[in-house]
Amino acid sequence: MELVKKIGFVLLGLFIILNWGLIMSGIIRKIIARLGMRRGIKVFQPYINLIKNYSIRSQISHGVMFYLGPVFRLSGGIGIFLFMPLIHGSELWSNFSFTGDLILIAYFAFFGMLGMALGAGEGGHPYSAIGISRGLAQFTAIELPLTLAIISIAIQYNTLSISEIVAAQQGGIQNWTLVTNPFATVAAMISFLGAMGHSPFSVVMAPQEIPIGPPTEYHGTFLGILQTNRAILHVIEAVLYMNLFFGGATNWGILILKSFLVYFWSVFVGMVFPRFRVDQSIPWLLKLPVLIGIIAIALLII
Amino acid sequence: MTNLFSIEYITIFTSFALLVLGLWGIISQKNIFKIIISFSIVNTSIHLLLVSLAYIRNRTAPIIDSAVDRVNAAEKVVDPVPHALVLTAIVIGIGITALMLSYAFTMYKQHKTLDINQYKSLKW
Amino acid sequence: MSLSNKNEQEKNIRVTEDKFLAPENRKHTVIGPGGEEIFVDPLNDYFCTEKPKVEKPYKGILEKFYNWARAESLWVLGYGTGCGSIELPPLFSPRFDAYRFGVAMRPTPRQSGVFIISGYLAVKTLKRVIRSYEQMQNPKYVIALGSCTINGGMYWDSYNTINRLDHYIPVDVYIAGCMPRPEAILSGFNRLKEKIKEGRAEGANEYIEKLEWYKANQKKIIKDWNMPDYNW
Amino acid sequence: MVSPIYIIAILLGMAFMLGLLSKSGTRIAGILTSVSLALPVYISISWFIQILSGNADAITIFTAGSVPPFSINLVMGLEEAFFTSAINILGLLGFIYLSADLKKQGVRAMALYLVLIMGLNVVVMTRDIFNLFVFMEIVTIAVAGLIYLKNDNQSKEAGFKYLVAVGIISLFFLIGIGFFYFYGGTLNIDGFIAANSVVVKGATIAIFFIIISIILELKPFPANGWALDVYQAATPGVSALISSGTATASIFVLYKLLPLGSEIWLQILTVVGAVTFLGSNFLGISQKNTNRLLGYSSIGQVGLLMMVIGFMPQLGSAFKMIFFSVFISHFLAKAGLFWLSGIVKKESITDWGILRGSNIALFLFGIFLFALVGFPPFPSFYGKWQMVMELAGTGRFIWIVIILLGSFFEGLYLFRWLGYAIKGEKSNEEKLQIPWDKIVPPFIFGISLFIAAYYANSMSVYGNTINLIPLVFILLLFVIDFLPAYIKNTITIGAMVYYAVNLYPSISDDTLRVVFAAIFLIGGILTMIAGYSVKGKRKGFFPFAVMMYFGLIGLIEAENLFQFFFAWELMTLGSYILIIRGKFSMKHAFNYMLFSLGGAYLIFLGIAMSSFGNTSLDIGIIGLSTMPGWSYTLLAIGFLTKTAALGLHIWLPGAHAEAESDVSPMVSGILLKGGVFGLIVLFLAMGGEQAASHPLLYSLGWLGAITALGGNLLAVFQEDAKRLLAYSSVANLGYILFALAFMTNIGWLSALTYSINHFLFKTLLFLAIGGVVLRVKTHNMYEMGGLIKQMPWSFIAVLIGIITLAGIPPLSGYAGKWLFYNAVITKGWYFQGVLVFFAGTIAFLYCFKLIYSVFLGQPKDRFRKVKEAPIWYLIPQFILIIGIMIFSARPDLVLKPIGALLTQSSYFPSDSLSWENVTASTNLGYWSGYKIMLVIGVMFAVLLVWLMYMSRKTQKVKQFNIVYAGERPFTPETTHFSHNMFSHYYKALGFLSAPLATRFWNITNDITHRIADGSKRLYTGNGQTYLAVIMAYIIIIYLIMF
Repeated sequence: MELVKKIGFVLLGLFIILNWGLIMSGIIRKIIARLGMRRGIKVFQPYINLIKNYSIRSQISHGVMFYLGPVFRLSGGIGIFLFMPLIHGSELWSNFSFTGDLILIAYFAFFGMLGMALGAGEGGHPYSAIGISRGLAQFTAIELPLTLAIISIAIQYNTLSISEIVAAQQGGIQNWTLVTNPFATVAAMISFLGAMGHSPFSVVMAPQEIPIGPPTEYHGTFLGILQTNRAILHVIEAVLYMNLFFGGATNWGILILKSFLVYFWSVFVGMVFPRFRVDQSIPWLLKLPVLIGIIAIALLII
Repeated sequence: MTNLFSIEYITIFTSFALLVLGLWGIISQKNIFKIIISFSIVNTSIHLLLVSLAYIRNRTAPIIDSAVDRVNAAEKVVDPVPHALVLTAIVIGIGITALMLSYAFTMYKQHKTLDINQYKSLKW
Repeated sequence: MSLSNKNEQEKNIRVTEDKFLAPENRKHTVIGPGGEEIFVDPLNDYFCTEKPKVEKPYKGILEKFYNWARAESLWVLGYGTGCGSIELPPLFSPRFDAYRFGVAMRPTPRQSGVFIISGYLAVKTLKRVIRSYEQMQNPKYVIALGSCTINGGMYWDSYNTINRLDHYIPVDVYIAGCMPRPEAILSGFNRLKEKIKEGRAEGANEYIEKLEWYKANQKKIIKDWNMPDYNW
Repeated sequence: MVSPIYIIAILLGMAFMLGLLSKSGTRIAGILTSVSLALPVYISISWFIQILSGNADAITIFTAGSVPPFSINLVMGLEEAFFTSAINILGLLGFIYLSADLKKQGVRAMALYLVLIMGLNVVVMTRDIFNLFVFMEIVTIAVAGLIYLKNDNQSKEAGFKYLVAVGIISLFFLIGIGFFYFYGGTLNIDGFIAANSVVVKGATIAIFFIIISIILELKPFPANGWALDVYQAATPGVSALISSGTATASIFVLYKLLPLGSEIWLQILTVVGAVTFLGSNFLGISQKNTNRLLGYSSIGQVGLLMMVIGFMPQLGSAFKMIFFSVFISHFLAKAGLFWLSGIVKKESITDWGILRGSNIALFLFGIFLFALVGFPPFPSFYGKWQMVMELAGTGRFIWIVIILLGSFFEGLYLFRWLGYAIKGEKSNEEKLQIPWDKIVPPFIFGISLFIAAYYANSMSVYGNTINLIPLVFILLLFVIDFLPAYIKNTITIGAMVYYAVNLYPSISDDTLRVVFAAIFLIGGILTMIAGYSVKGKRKGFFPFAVMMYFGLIGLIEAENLFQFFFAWELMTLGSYILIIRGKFSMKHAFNYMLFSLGGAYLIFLGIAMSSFGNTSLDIGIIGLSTMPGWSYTLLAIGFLTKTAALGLHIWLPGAHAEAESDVSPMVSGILLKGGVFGLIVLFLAMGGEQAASHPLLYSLGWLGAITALGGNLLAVFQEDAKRLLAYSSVANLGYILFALAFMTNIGWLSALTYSINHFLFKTLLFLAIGGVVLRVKTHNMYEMGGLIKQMPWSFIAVLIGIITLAGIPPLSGYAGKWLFYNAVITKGWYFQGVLVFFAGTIAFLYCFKLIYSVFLGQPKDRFRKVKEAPIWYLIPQFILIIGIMIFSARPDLVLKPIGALLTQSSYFPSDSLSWENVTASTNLGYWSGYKIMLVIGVMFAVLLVWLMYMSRKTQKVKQFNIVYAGERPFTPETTHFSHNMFSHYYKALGFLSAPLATRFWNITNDITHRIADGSKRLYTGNGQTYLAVIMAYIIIIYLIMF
C-alpha cells in the first residue's frame, strides 16, 4: 500500500513536472518573442507540437538502437526525476531519492546521453555523429566546473545527500549556498548554461550546419518522446540547481518560481551571447569557470 | 750490498731493457713481422730474467760434467730449476712464434701486406 | 515493384545504367575480409525498396483533434527551391510573425509537415524536391508558391523547368502571384489550416495511391533517374 | 675408480696416435677421438659423483714418483672433478658438433682438439704453477689452431690477434712465475701458500703478475678486444669451446690461485668483474652481429663470475651455490647459443627469423636466453637472488645496482635478439638445415639446464618453498605440444579449475586474496575458453599462458619475498611470450620486456633494501625496512611499470593492441592486476592507515590522477579499437593507483571495486572487440561500421561493457564512481579528484567512438558477409555480463566481506562503509545498487512497452535512407563519420596528449645506444691497439693496487 501510494505520488509529480516543463518552454518562447517585438507563439504551442508529433501516421526506423535511443533518453530524464527530492520536508514528494544521492543524479545524466548517442548513431547519419561528438566533447568541459562546485558544497555541508543539502539551506536567503558559497554557485551556473544547450554552447544542435545534430533522423513518436524528455529534463535540472544552490523549495509554488528563474538564466545568457565553436568553448570553460571552482574549494579548505 | 755493475744486476737490467724495448716494439711497429720479432725480444728478455734470478754468485751452470761433480753439485751450481723452466719456455715460445709466423704468412698471402693497420675487418 | 509495365522499366534501368548512373551507383564486387567476393548493387542494397502504404486517417473526434493539432503546428521544411523563397524569411520577422499561427521552420524533412515549393522548379531541383517530399512523414502538405508552380509562369516554355507542379507531387494550396507577398503566404497558411481541419488535406495518401502516375510523370522529366522509385 | 691421470694419458695418447693415422682414416679417427673423449667424461663424472656422495676423498697424483716441490702434482677434488666433468662433457659434445668441420681438416685437427681438451683438464687439475703455464700455452696454441679451422680472412686475423694478445699475457705470467720461484722457492701452489710468502715484499709483485695475467685471460673489460674478434670470427663450435671451455678453466685457475694473494685481490677482482659485467653488457646493447653479441655476453658473464669470486668472503656459505648457478647457466647457455648460432649461420641477429623453421631449436634458443638473463626457474635466477640478498645483508647496494644494471643491459640485447627470432622477417626459400650432430649437443645442454635448475633450486635457501608442480605441468605442456589446441585447452582449463578448487580453502579467510585469485583464475578460465576458437595446434601458446597464470597465482600464494619475486618473474616471462605472438608485436613485446625487466629489477632492489637488517624474508619485512624511503619508492616504481603509470606506460598500448584477440583480455583485464596486487602488498606492508600521510603516497596519488587523465585523453584520439581499449586500461589503472594511494578504508574499497570492474568490463570489451577484429581483420574503427546487424551479441557485450566503464548507473561502474567521490572528499584530495572525474567524463568520448564506429553508423560493403564472433568468444563474454549484472544488483555480496576485512584488519579500522540491507552509506552519502537497478529497470521496461505500442507501424529502412539535403550519400565510407572524430577536441586539448613519455624514452634509448655505440669504437679492430690496452690495463691495475 505504501508503495502504491508512493508510485501514485511519483506519477503525479511527473505529470506536474511535465506540464510545467511544457508551459515553461512556452512562456520562455513568448518572452523571447516579446524581446524581439513579436507576438510569438501561443503559450500552449509546445503541447500542440507534442500532440502533433504523436499523431504522425507513418514512421521509419533505422534499427533496434534507433528505436531504443529515445527510450534511453526518456529513461534518463525520468530517472533523474525519480532520484530527485522535489519538495523539502515532504516524504511524499521526495520520489525515490532514498536510493541514491547527488552522485547518482550526476552520473545518471549520462544514461540518457548515451542512449541518444547510440540511437542517433544507429541512424547512420553523419551529422548525428558529428553533433554527438561535439556534445560529448563539450560536455567533458561543462562537467568540470560542476564537479568542482559539487565537491565544494560537499565539503561545505559534509554530505552528498540532496535532501540534507536542502535542509541545511533552510531559514532564509542568508543560508542559501548562493550566499554562503558564491563561487561554487557561479561555477555551477556557468556549467548549467552548457547543460541546457543554449548559446553560447549550442553548436551541438546547429540547425542548418548539421540539421539539428543528433536527432536529425528522429520524427513522429520518437521526436515526441525526445520533446517530452526535454520538457522534463529542463525543469528537473533547474530543480537540481535550485536544490543545491538556491535553498530548495518547500512547496510547489516556490519550486515553479525558482525553477523558472534558474532556467531563465540560461535563456537570458543564450539571448545575449553568440555561439562558441567546440574548440573555443572547451578552453573557455577550462579557464575562468574552473578557476572559480578551484577558488570555491580553496576557500573552504584554507 | 753488491756492486751495481755485478753480473746479476747487469743481466736483470738488460732483461728489463729488452722487455721494455720489446713491448715498445709491439705497440709501435706497424709491420707484423716486426711485431713478432718484438714479441720474441720480450720472450727472450723474460728468459734472461729467469736465468738471472736463478743466478748465485760464484757458481757455475747447473750441468753435471767434468767441472761439476755429482756429489757437491748443490754447492757449486746455480739454481737449476729456472734453467729448466727457461728451456721449456723457449720451446713453448718457439711454438707460439712459429704459429704467429704461419698466421702472418697466410695473412700476407691473402692481402699482400704486412701492415697491421690493414687488418681491421673485425671491430666494434 | 512494377510501377509501369515491366519491359519499360527494364529498359529504363538499362538506359539509366548506361548513360547517367554515377560510378558509385554501378553494380560492382568488393572483396571481403575473408577473401570472399561480395556483389554490390548500390540502388537495391543501400535503399529500402519497399512500396509505401496508405495510412488511413483515424475516425471521428480523435482525427479531428489530431487535425487541429496538425493545423496549429505547421513545421515547414527549410528548403528554398526557387526565387520565391526570398519571401519566406520575412514571415518570421516581427512584422509578419508567422510563429503566431504555429508555423515554424525545421531543417530536416523528417520532422517537417509542410513543404513550400517557392516558385519555379528546375528539373534538377525537382529531383531533390521529390526526395525531400518522400522523406517527409505522413501527413504532409505542400504549398505551391507563385505562378510558376501553377502553369510555368514566365518560364512556361523553358527547357529546364516544369510547368505544373501537381503533376509531380500533390499540392494542397496554391498561392498565386509573382511573387506572392508574405501576407499572401500567411493567408495561404490559413487556407491550409482550414483544409487540414476539414480533413481534406490528404495529399500524402493521394500521392501513394496514385504513385504510378506520379512516378511516370516524374521519370518523363527526370532523365537521369538514378535513385530508387520511392525514397524512404 | 680410474685414476684421473688417465684422462691426460688417454687424450694425449690418442692425440699422438692420430698423428700416426693416415689422412684417409678420418672416419676411424673420428670414432677413436669420440671414444677417447668419452672416457674422460666417464672418469671425471665418476670422480665427481663419488666425491660428492662421500664415497671417495680428493686425491693427489704425484708424477715422477716424488712429492712436491720436486714433482708436479695434480689434484682431483670436488671442484676439480666438477670442472673437469664440465669440460669433458663440453669436449665430447663439442666434438660431435664440430666433427664435420674437423673431418674436413683431417686427423691433425682432431689431434689438436684432443690436445685442447687435455690441456684444459690439466689446467684445472694441476697444482704446479709452471705446469699451469705450460698447459695454458698448449691450450693457447690449440685454440689458435682451431680458430684457423674456419680458414677465412677474418678468422686468420682474429687468430693472429688472439695469439699475440694471449702470448703477451702469458709472458707476463711467466715473469710472475720467475718472481714466484725467486721469492717462494717453490713452484707448487700449495707450497707457496704454506710458506706464506706474502709478507715478503717481492712476492707481491710475483702474485701481481700471476693474477693479473689470469684476469687478463678472462678478458676483462676493456682489455678484451682480441677476445671479441675471436668470438666473432671463429667457427661457432670453437667459440663455444672458448666461451665455455677455456673460460671455465681460466676461472677455476683464478679461483685456485687467489689464495696466493692478499685480501686486496678480492676487492680488485670485484671491481674488475663489476666493470666487465657492466661495461661489456652495456656495449653489447648496440651490437647486431650474432657471434660478437654472444662474445659481449660471454665476457659479461665471466665478469659476473669474477664478481662472485671477489665477494667470496661476503657470500660465505652461499658462495658455492651462487657460483654454481651463475657458472652453470653461463656454461650451458653460452655453449648452447654458440652452437645454435652455428646451425642458423646468420651473421646478423635481425635474420634469425629462420630459427622458427625448427621448434626444438627455437625452444632451446628461448631457454638459453632466459637462463642467461636469469629468469626462473633457471639456475642463474637463484644465483642472482642469493647473491643480491647476501650483498644486501652487508649493505652493498652499489654493487647490487651494478649487477642489476648489467643484467638489464644483457636482457636488453638478448630479448631484442629473441624478438627477431620469434617475429623477425623470414624468407620462405630458406630452410633451416639441422643435422642431428649439430642439434644433439645443444639439446643435451638444454636438458641439463633443467637438471641444473633443479639442483640450484634444492641448493637455494628458499628454493624448497617453491611449488614446482606447476612448472612440471608447464614442461608437460611443452611435451604434448603436438596435440591439437582444443585438447590442450581442455587440459589447461581443467588444471586451472583443479588449482582453483584446491587453492580456495587455503586463502578463504583472506577476502583480498580471494578477490584477486578469482580475477586471476576465473579470468584465466574465461579467456582460455575463447581459445577454443583457434584451429590447429597453436604451438607454444599453452605453456606460456599457464606460466603467466601460475605466476599471477604465485603472487597471491607467496609467503615470502622470494616466492613473490619468483612468481613475478614467471608471470613476466609467460606474458612476454603471449604478447609477442601477435602479428606485429615484436617491437611492443620488446618494449614490454624492457619495462618489465627494469621494473622487476627495481622490485628486486627494493626487496634487497627491505631485507637489509632483517633476518627473514617474510613479505611483512617491507614495512620493517630500515630505509623505508628507498625500498618503498623502488618497489612502487617497480609495480608501476606493470600497472603502466603515465611515463611508464608506453609499452602497454602496442603490447595490448597487437596481441592476439584472446590474449589481449588476458594481458589487459587480468595481467595488470598483478601490478595492482603488488601495490596492495606494498601498501599493506607500509602499514595501512597509519602510513596514509606518507609523502610517497601523495605523489602516487597525483601520478594516478595524471595517469587517469592522460590515458583517457590518449584513448580518445586513437583510431585503432584495441589501442583505444589499451589506453583506457592505462587510465583505469590510474584510477586504481589513485584510490589505493588514499590509504583509507573507502579508498581501498573503491580501488578494489575498480579492480573487479576493470577486470569484468575490460576482459569483456577486449573479448568482444577481439571477436570483431577476428572477423573483420582490421583494428581500424573507421573501416568498420554498422556491424550491429551482423554481430548483435557482440554489440550487446560492448554496450554493457561501456556502460560499466563509464560508470553509468545502474551498472557496477557507478559503484566505483560513488565510492570514489566519497573517498576523495573524505580524504581531502579534491584537486586530484577533480582531475580524475574530468578523466571520467573524457571516457565517454572514446566509449561512444568505440561503440558507434564499430557497430553503428554506415555498414561497409566489405563486411556484409562477416559472421557473428565465434561462440567461444561469446560464452565468456556472457558469463562476464552475468557477473557484471550480479555485481551491479548485489554489490554487497562482494563489498561487504571486503569491507569487513578492511575494517577488522589492523590496517583500515576507521571510516568504513556501513550496510543496511542492500543500501550502503558513508557519513557523506548513500547508495543502493539493488533499488536503483529495480527503479531504472521498471521504468525502462514501461517506457519501452509504451514506445513499442506508439510506434508499432514503423517501416524498416536501409542505410542510405537518410535525409541528405535532397541528395543521397556518396558511399558508405564517405558517410561514416569516424576517422578523426574528435578533431575539435584535439584542437582544444590535443596539446595535453603530446607524446612526452614516448619522446623521453626514445631520447633516453637513443642516447644510451649512442653512448654504447660510441664506446664500442674502443675496439678499433687493430690488434696493436688491443695490446696497448692490455698493457695500459696492467699499469692501471698496478697503480690502483700500490
